[in-house]
This record gives sequence, structure tokens and C-alpha cells, in this order.
Amino acid sequence: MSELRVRYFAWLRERVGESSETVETGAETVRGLVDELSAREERYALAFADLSAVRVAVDEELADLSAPLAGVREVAFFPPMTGG
Amino acid sequence: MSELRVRYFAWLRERVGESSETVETGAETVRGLVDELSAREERYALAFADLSAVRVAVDEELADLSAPLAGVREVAFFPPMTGG
Amino acid sequence: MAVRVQREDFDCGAEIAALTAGRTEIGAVVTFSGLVRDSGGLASLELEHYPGMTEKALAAIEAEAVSRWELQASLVIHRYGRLAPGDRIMMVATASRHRQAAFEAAEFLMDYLKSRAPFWKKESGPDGGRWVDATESDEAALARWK
Amino acid sequence: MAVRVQREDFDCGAEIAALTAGRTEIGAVVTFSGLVRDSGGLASLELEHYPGMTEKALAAIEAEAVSRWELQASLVIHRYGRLAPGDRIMMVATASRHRQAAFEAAEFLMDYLKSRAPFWKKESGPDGGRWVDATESDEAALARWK
Repeated sequence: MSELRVRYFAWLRERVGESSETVETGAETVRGLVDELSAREERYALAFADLSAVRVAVDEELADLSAPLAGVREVAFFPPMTGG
Repeated sequence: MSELRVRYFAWLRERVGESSETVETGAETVRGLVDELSAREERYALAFADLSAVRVAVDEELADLSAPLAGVREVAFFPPMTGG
Repeated sequence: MAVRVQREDFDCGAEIAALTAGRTEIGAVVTFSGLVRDSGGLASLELEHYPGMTEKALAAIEAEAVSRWELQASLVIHRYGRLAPGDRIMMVATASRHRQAAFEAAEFLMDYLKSRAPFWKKESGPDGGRWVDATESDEAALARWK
Repeated sequence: MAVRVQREDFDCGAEIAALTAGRTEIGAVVTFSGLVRDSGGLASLELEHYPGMTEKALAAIEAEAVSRWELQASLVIHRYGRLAPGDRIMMVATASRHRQAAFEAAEFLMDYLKSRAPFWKKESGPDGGRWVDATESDEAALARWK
């Protein structure tokens, strides 16, 4: 088990109801973390219902669902970016 | 014979030694005017020695050497433009 | 070469002047400014971002532009927080000897910034709030730089 | 849509602000500024133009841009007279709903202005004066807009 900071932005933040939380997880990849959270509470399952609309950053770098969590301090979930 | 205003810019102005002059000409085209002027004085012949480096405007519109002079008030000669 | 992420407004002309001050080898400066556009009934726009990652992402995009084009100077400013219709959202500026590099680098910065910098826009109007969707054309715009 | 040919300097930021003031349908503004570049020993640059034709040529180029792209506003300012290294020579600005139109129209304006507006540059340095030659690449740049 390891401890991660998990952050949510935009409508993912609104659906989860948190902007940031500390999570104890045994997941080995981002996808494993998503599955764990979705199994834990309905609000996560709803936020992650359509993973094609979810983007991921691992320690502030864009990543994908297969990214490993070993040594990672922070994972962030957010919709496709709309800057500019 | 008609009366034209003829203008020169950049190094054409410097070679001819005038920025503007009134010319009496029987030429029917810009090329005819160039030939007339070149025959008239050495400074024109020098200015028009390389016509590939000369651009023409007729009544303030870009034109070429074959442009007719009937009804024209002003002809201008200048090198390729270098704005911006 | 600089990146700024800030709540405050900025002055395009002053930024250009600062970028080029005393730099007589610069011949061309291109700027892009993004404004809050009201396509009907927009009350305000909330710009959310990911502090920390935003600066890193913008700096990485700028570094990539600098590696691809010969730039004498470049600048990216992006605001966050609540904005009103007509407000400035962001600007990029690129300075080079010649216009081609300045134009291309500015377009590159904009294309990447649009879909690779962690900003999200929420529009508020008479019908409530709505998160702005990413467009397929923004993602497609990246293809020309591969 | 405006064209100005003037001896005086101008303020890019103020021009952008004036162009977009109260125009909440504008999402994107692109500017290009041309500066006097010193590639070694330049004392001054004299910009000669053809009064009367210059304004008409610039207005025609701008009208062509407006017919090709959906622009909410556009501006061309070009100076003439004696300038020093680092001085502003000219600017174009284009404003549109979306960035693509603003970028393309600004590049179009610049490409045409470079070789179709009656301006000529004479550089003065330690070795005397020299008329700046038109470049083949400037003429070639027009091909993509045919």
C-alpha cells in the first residue's frame, strides 16, 4: 500500500466533490487506481464513467492510464484541456 | 503628343536625378516612354539599363511595360518594393 | 524566454516593448492575444488551472518552440480566475530576425497551449454554468507539427 | 478595417486595445510588428514611399484579406522617413473569432505588403548608403496565396 495525492479539475472535480485528497492504494497503475476509486464510491464511478473523456497527469506530467504508480507522489484527473 | 507626369523612386530617382517631372511624349506604351527617355539623355539610359529590375505603376496601379499610355496622367518607375 | 501564469491583466504593448528593448537584431515580432468571446449571453468565464503543472507545461512548450525556430525572444502569459466578455485571457509573443520563424513559432505555441496546457474554461450565462469542450480541430491542429 | 501611412511612431498595445474595444465577438488578435534590424553597422534606415499609391495599395491588400477570411477587424500601419535600429517600422493586426483566420490573414497581409506596397528601404552605415534588395523568398511567399 502506498499513499498518493490525487487531484481533480474542472467537471471531474465537481463530480468527485473534491479538488484534492490523499488516497491509500495498492494499485500498480493509474487504471488500477481508477478501478479502486470507482469500486469505493458512486461519485468516483460517475466521474470515471467515460474514460475517453478523462486525461491523466502523473507528478505533473501528462501520462496515460497504463502509467505505473511506483514512486509517484501525485496523480491528477481532468477533462481534455481548453486553454488559450 | 501628350503630357505626362513621370515619377521615380529609390535608386531610379537617384540615377535620373529627379523625383518627378512633366514629360511631353508621343509614346503609346510605357515601354515606348522608356525608349524615348533613354534616347533623350544618358541618365535615363543608365536608370533603365536593366529593365528586369524596374517596376512600373500607371496612375498609381502596378502595371507592366506593355501598358498603354492613352488617357494616363502619371507613370512611376521604381525598383522591386521592400516594405514591411 | 519567459512564462507567466497570473490572475492579473497584462498590457500587450508594454510586453512587446519589454521583449524587444535594446534588441536591434530582432526584425519581426508576432503576438497572439486570446480574448473572452461572447457567442451569446455569456456573463463570465472561469479559468481553472493546475498550479505547478501549468508553468511546467508552458515552459516545455516554449522550450520546444525555441529548439525548432531561431527565436531572439519569446513570451507566454496566461491568466486564470474569473473573466468578463472582452477580457484578455492570454498572449504569446515571438521575436525573430525574420517574419516566417516568428509566425510559425507563435502558431506552434498556440496549437500546443490549446490542448497541452492544463487550463479549463467554464462559461456562466443565463442557463447556468457549462464547461467548454475541447474541439477536435484543436487536437487535429497538432498534427502539422509532428 | 483601416490603413495608416505615417511618419510618427505608434503604440502596438493601444492599437490592439482600440481595435477590440467593446467587441466581445472577437476571440483572437494576431499582430505582426516589423522593427529596424541591424545586421551590423547600421546607422539609420530611410523609408521612401509613393504617397497616394501607398494608401491605395495597402487598402487593396487589406480588402483582399477581408474578402478571404472572416475578420472582425484589421489594421495596417506603415511608417516612412528616417528610422534608427530597433525602431518600429510597421504593424498589421487582425481580429477574428478564431485563431486560424487571424493568423492566416496576418501572414497574407505581410506577404503582400512586403512586395506589393510601394516602399523602399535605404540603409546608411559606415560605408555609405545601400538600397535594400527585394528577396526572391519574398516574391515566392506570394505563391501560397494564389
